[in-house]
Amino acid sequence: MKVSVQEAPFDFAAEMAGFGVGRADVGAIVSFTGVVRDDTGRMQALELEHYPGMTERAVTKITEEAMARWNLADALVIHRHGRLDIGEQIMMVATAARHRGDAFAAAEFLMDYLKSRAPFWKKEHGLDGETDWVAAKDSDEDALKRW
Amino acid sequence: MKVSVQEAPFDFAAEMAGFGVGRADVGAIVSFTGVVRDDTGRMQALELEHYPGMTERAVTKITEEAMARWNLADALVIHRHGRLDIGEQIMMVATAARHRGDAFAAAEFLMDYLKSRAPFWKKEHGLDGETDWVAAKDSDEDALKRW
Amino acid sequence: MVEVLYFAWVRERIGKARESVETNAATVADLVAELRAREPRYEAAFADTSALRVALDQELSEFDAALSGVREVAFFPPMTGG
Amino acid sequence: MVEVLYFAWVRERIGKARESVETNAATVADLVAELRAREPRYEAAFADTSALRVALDQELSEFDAALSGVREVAFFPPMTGG
Repeated sequence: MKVSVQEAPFDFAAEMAGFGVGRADVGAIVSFTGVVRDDTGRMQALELEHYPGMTERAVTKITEEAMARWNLADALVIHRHGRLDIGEQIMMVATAARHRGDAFAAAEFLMDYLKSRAPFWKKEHGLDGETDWVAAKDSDEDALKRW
Repeated sequence: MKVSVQEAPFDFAAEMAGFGVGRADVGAIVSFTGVVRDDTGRMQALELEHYPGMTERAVTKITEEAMARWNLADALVIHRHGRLDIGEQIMMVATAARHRGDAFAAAEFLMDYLKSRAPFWKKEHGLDGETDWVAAKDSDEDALKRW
Repeated sequence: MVEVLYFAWVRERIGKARESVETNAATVADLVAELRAREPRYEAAFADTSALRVALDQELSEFDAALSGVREVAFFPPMTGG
Repeated sequence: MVEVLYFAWVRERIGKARESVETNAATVADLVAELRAREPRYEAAFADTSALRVALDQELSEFDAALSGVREVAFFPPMTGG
């Protein structure tokens, strides 16, 4: 299991290269990558604030919970903070399990959690110099309820 | 969109490197990798038979269906046939979408489809030289019903 | 004349991967009846058609489907890909 | 004495990221009432606590939770990670 909260970019290929490998009980590996999106065409960058200390604790705790609940062989969460340009990778989650159902469910659970319970806050920087804190979405909160 | 039915191994990192990249409307990328598993400790290899022609057609058709149904920015399916050792990658699916819900749902749909409707048949080769065709699972058929 | 293909254990039981069959069968079920009547190995392969799937010209179909105009019929067990 | 942390627009509205607060507040809500009484910028930040979340010693908590023994209180808007 690996959890990292970092400002630096991560290397998706390198992270996945050794993930879930060399174990006869792993049949399914799922990955999710979050990318900075510009829906409006007016965004310059995204800034991610976090709560140093609590973020690592909270993400580690929920990843351990996912490992136990879906009987994962391995799990990986990397979440960046700081200023990110459009198209940059914000975060990634990976899960390895015997069966695909567990790998998918655990990855979705971790994403729903990271969206609404991990202490990160997004601020959009517009091309016009304006900044806006991204409002929490009811849909992200609702997504968490299915677990 | 890319669909490939091939005997040769694929390079997951290389396939993912350019996938969904450079598009401001992609916020979520999901990948699934299937790995040859040995649950019993008595397996030597897995052999995958397919229906040349029909397999490519059927997988292409269902991938096009997934692209439309979940409004994907891109989709990728690679499925191998032939003889595979334990731990080898059998297949991979990747989806890119604006939102994570679509990327996850489309990837799971494609997997449920590939498990039960794409013309592939698995045969297990045991360490003792015996071979067994893998029986279809009701759970795979049931999984497809949710879509 | 239709091209008949067999996959997985159906292929192994019958002992060949494909053959051209001269038939006037109206439906897949009629063709199966003709094949079963040929030899014990066909009888063994087609004993329980509920355990089989059929594709007509590379599209999944049903055993009561009509064969008119069909050039390729494939018989195989339920698929186990992924 | 508790260490009080502010994040995102709460931090911006109050104009600082953290401060030590001398308080005998029994609950988070009591602490919020004390802070609101200080200055308009606190009043502005805490005007609608239903739009805020609180963590006690880095664990998510509630506004009616007791503060006894707590060393670090953090206020922030709903999280928007991922």
